[in-house]
Amino acid sequence: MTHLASSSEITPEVVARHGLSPAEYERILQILGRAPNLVELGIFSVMWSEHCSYKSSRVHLRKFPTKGPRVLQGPGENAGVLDIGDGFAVVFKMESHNHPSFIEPYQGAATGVGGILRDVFTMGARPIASLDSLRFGRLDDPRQRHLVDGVVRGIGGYGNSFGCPTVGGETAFHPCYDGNILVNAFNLGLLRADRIFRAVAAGVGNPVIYVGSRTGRDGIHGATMASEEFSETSEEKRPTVQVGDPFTEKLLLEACLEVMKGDLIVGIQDMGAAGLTSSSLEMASRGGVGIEIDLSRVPLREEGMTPYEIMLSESQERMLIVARAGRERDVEAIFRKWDLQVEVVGRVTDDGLLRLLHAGKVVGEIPVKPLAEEAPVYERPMTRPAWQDEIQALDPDGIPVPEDLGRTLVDLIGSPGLASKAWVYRQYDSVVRSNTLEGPGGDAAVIRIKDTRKAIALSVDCNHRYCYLDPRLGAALAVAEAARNVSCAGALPLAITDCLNFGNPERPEIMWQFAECVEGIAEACRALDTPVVSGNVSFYNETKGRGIFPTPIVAMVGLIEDATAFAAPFFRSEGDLVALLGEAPGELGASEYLAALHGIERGRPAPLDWAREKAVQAACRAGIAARLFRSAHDCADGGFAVALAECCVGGPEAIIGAEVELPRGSRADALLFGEAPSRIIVSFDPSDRERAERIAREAGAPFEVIGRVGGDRLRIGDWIDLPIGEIRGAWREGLSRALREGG
Amino acid sequence: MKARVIVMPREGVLDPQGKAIQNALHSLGYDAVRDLRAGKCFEIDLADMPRAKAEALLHEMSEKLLANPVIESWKITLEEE
Amino acid sequence: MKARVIVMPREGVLDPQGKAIQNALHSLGYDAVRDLRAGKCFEIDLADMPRAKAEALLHEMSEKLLANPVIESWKITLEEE
Amino acid sequence: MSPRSREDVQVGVVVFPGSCDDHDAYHALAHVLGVRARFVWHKEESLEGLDAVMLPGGFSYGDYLRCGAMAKFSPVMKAVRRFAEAGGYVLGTCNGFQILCESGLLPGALIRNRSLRFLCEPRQALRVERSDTPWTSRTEKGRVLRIPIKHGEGCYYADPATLEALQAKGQILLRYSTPDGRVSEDANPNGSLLHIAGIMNPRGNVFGLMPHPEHAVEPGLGGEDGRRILDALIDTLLAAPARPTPGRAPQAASPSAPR
Ligand SMILES: Nc1ncnc2c1ncn2[C@@H]1O[C@H](COP(=O)(O)OP(=O)(O)O)[C@@H](O)[C@H]1O
Ligand SMILES: [Mg+2]
Repeated sequence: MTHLASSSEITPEVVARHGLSPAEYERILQILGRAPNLVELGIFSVMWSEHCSYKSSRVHLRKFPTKGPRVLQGPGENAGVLDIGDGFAVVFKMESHNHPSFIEPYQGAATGVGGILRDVFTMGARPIASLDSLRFGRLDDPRQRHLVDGVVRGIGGYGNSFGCPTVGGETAFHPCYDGNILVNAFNLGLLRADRIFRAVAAGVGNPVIYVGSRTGRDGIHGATMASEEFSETSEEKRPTVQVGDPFTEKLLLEACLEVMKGDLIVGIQDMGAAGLTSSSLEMASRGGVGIEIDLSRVPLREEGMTPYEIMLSESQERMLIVARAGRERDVEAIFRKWDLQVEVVGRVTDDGLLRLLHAGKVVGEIPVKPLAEEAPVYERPMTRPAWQDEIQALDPDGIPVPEDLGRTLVDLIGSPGLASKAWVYRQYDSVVRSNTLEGPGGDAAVIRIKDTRKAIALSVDCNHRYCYLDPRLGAALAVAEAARNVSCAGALPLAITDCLNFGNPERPEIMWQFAECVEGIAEACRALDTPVVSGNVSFYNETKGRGIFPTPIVAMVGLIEDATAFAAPFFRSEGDLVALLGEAPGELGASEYLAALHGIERGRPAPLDWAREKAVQAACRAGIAARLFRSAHDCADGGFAVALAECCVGGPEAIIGAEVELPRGSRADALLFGEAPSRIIVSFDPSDRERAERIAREAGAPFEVIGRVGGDRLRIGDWIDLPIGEIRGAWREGLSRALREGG
Repeated sequence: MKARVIVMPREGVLDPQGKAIQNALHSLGYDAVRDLRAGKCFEIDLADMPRAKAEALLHEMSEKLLANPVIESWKITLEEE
Repeated sequence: MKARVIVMPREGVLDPQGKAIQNALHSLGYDAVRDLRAGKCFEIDLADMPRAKAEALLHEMSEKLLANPVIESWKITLEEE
Repeated sequence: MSPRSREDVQVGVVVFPGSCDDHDAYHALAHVLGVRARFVWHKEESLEGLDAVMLPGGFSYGDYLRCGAMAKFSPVMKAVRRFAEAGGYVLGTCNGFQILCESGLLPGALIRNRSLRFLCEPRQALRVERSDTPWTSRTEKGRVLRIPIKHGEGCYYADPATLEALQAKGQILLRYSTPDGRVSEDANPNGSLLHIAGIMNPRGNVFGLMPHPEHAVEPGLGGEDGRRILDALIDTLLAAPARPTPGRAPQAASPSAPR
């Protein structure tokens, strides 16, 4: 194999430039029994990058509960799959595209959406709902406003053209994201439970087929870029930016679904990060076989591309298929019909090697199994930060209660983080596919499943401040909030996917935050019986040594058995009674109120009582299923007062006031704006009061009627009394004003 | 004075728009089209100033706003007076 | 041979994009910009043929596909060889 | 033979590569309104057996040039033109409207929204301008319909003479309005001239609109106001004298035909 031994080019510098440590390089030498050539080194480099190998996170992720009666596919495939009955299953996953979006917001976000869509339709599902979770820095910086604009356009530009509705998400701002924005895209698809496709190669001699767009020099080493900190030089190092082509993706979707209808293919995998490299290796590794690919047959967009470039290109809108021998023509005909590239580039072999040919020569040969199984796994050192105790200490006595609490409410609800996100989601098609029972604007999006009585409810959540102040509790609260949001739509929470965004894992403090957050999610998922079926880790969200707050984003998928019974998030009728499920203990720590109005990010989030949380959610679902509750909305950022105000002004049209009393007990600002979990505001017809009380009692949830819907003012005790129009104005305009004027 | 800034996708950057238009032209029978790239054109009316200054200004504006330097390059032409 | 087709909104047709860019330039302090119109540019590589024929072809392609005559006008330039 | 019952009515839904609301149109027609729907692939050249054709929303051929610019050359559009010339009913929603304008089957053009942003408004208010047409007979002049819009290029533009003709001939069927039926700049979501949301041709058999009636046919999913338009079309088809056969032009349906 002399042709493979031309390794004089592999100097220690070249190894380092590929992000491989000397120890990792040693391991490569052992696996190959010789020095790699450049193509092979490139392949190891991307496969063993943090992004592809999960080498720092793997030991922790094992703690997640991943099984359950409905789980048809847990983590490890392109996306997780849940059985929803009636012969249907849903496929979903979330993924980050943080670094590319910072460099080129439109294309970065667009290709992020493209990537997650492919993950879902690779499994045979038609994508039916997208969510997007976004974090930006301070809006007084024009660069951030430009990023917001580009990211939102990019998500819309791709999703709208592709024809999958974007039905919800979250948008938050904090200085910790100034140098590292977060763009996490979620997608959910629908398929028949007995028609799941997997990314596996099998059947020696079966053809390996390349389909989709041509390969260009896009994003070479994107995966390694996503595994490094930003620095001054990353501007120069940047690869050709990937440009999304949603039209081709849409054709690819239709063609793939058509191919999957017949008995034509064995396995299929999208070419995501690390393109042809990871798709071929992962398929071979799952099938326990080898794959031989002739790179001369890969359709190229540019002339003179080398095997190295072809293997590492991250051009979008491509897939790799292992077809049944003899069915090549049928596969080709379908992709041609959709005007896509289709080329038999190789075949499945029995020697367990990934063998690459180019111009008649072998240009690379790697044993598949060791590359996957002997990939490095690190138990990185962890330390609880020295400052953790300090930031958890809070002395409320030093914080004055504002004189004008009405003014405080208006200021809070008009701040970009709490104001309406309509500016964002109005740029997304939320209705295409005719399933959107509840679009963006409420607690959870609700998507009906045609041909059944069912609907799916979706919510994506995370409070980054909670996670900074107490990573374990904060992450658990993210799961609890996502579940609560889904329960507010009347849905039973079933399972989650997550996207864990953190700083540099080589720093022990970051690794501690990560491990704590994973524990928190695991604990919450066990408590709520909602397994983790898929997920994604994004490390190195750090610029010049400054990391983001730990930001484990959680997306919950819930099921509504009878889609005709679900509640609106907003008050609907004058005269309805308002009740609080749960209690108002009045805790100030970690609140948006402290951060936004007093500039204090300290204390601890209010503790979670799982029994209470579950009881409150169960009562809410039962009240909705019994068609008692006309509205249900949880108390989250901004606490009780903000939630109540949203019930009044959040509806698409009519706005409606309310009058409520809160039991006194603690200081007024804590009662109004404290962020204790496990609370839901519901409304119902007065004649249903006793039934409502009974439902809450049976579920074991605290329940208190606190007031009544009606009028054109919002009154809370003798603290707040405001015309509803004033609140509405601040809430509606808050975000667009900040984007226009900054700050 | 009249100026024109033409902004085109950089070499090597995927140009789905150009590709789609080229395909459409081919299917209309315009086979003489060997390649097509699609970009933007800005026609600008500028207050009178020395040519060198105008050019510098146009470059600055292109870099800052008219083009996206990560994926696009630009050309400037100033009309002769 | 290389050709360029520039497609601009017709006089009098709304050009919200041009206006928005002009406003943005003003807010960045580029007050020398008196007017700005935004259009498209197509750079075309054409098989060799007589100039007159190439021009006719480009006009045809523009009228049929590259521009919408209801709202847009176009200009053609052929590179000197 | 004109269809006798709803189940006999055959409506074609054209599928261009890049169409997105084709499935929605099919669903509305076949599963909600109870007529027979058939997908028509963009390479088909015949519309035989169809009573009406719908050009759905989406991004035909990616819409990378101008919306609808490439679709107008597809084989199916030649057939649609012949179908329309023979008096067949053609409905274009959103991208379909853009294609009809690009193809010259309707006057004017749709350009980028004034805001330069894509806009999705699930409950856009639209004022009905006349009810004596094949498309609006199930509603009344002045009534406000709530129908979703979602587009980036929906700003209707035409030169002054064309606008005048549209008004003079009563071709404007829907305008953007406030929920109580007032037409104003503030209520205009995209900057359309004369607040135009939908127009028909003088003969009345071709109707294009930016809103999506097919997305407003079920309670709980955008309301049922879109039904009024689709049901009116179905009424018209049930009353029509014959299925249009291109080449042998049947009597044109007059927009002011008594109903
Ligand atoms: N980036 C976004 N994309 C789509 N919808 C969004 C986005 N950001 C916020 N939303 C929507 O705005 C509403 C309010 O969001 P949020 O305050 O995060 O809700 P909650 O507190 O109930 O989780 C939700 O319906 C959410 O889906
Ligand atoms: Mg909520």
